[in-house]
Amino acid sequence: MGEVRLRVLYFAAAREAAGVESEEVSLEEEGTDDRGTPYATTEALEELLLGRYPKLKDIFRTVVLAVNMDYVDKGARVKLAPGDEVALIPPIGGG
Amino acid sequence: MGEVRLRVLYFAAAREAAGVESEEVSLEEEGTDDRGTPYATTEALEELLLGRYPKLKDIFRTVVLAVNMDYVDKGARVKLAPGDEVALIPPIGGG
Amino acid sequence: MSSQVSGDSTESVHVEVVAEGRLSLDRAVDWVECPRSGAIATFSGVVRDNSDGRQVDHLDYEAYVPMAVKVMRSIGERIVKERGVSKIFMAHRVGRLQVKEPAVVIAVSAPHRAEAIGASRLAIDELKLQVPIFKKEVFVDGSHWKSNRP
Amino acid sequence: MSSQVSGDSTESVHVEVVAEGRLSLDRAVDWVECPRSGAIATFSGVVRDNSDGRQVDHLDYEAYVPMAVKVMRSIGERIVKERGVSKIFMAHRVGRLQVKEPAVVIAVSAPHRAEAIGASRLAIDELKLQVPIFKKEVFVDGSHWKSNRP
Repeated sequence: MGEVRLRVLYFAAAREAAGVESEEVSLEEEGTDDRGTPYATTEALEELLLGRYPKLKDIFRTVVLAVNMDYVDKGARVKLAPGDEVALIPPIGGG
Repeated sequence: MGEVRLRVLYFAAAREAAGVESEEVSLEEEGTDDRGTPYATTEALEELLLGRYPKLKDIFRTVVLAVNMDYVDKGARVKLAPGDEVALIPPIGGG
Repeated sequence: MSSQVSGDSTESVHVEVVAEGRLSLDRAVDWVECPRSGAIATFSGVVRDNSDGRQVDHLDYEAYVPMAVKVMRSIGERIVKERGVSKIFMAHRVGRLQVKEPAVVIAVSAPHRAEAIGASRLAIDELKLQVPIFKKEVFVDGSHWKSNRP
Repeated sequence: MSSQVSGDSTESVHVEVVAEGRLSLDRAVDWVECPRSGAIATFSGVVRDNSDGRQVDHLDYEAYVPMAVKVMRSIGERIVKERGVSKIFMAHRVGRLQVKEPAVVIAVSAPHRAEAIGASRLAIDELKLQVPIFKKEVFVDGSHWKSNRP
């Protein structure tokens, strides 16, 4: 089976819960798209991160993902390709 | 009969029509109020000014009076006491 | 206040009619700033280079100054009292103004943005309706008094 | 742009995330000024000395900077396209801010006041809803991340 390597960024409360700012993460390929590129999913990524960083659980309900700087609807299952950048975005407080 | 002396101010288009910036105007007393002070009326004042400055007629429809810095509703008949300040206010254009 | 400025100032309302010099937005903002107000909204009315398609050379503003100050102050006081605003600053220029020069500057501070922005809109709307200030638009080919009312 | 500023600029939209120094309202207004726009509205979000009754010592802002710039720019572009606005400038500070320092400055120019003021309100509302910037309120006795959503 192939591997999907991703870059994961942690902000604010997510960084404090995970204790890390950014890291490379590798997920198992769940299939390949029509151009043969392997993909994984945000669902698998969430499972991995929650397992790896238990403290994330407390705040995960309020964390939204952004894939390549586009928000992903909470709970939506989105495909992830090698090299994608996924950010964990806690509640925002700008302005 | 008594006399009611007023100070009349002309602004913008009213000044240009009347050709004067401010002047003392004297009106005939139309009566005295309960404290015995003689009064005239805005109606009499308008008649006097329209007679004196024919060019005012063209713009008078759009001119509003202010007595002692309080607007008078267009066409309202208001008493004027000696020493009152009456301003001719053409359409305003501030801001 | 310098001879060029007629105005009035209370703890939360400052108004002025200024005969010369460029109105300062910074000064307006500094005046309304207060630690408990997190939102500051401002509005500037700036001389445009055209009006109804005609090319403007400059504007001449004139005011019934003491009444203008009086009305501006009553607008400010009502806004502070009724709109949850902390402080309001209103300044209007009279005399000759060139294109791009500010004719009016309004600043409002409030604890939250809705009150600050809403009040700045109300302040400029009321000013244009009530304050005895007169605007002569001078074009390259003539001039006329311009009313706020269509 | 200096190393302290990440941003993006088109002819009518300028956005920036600034790591250091005080945001300048004058700079924002100068940027949006244009001869055919007679109305300039601004909004500044300033650090308050209290939040929900607790005394604030300072704020720490953090941002997913490239995405913040991207989202601010798309907000600006939509406002120019849909709201009859001539130009819009949006700047947000990150890093440590003291009380009374501006965290965000927005300026909008338009031919008329309704569009300018309306757009400044829309811009700050959208920014607070969408832009990935995070606010940590540091009190004299503790701190917490503060969300815009109640």
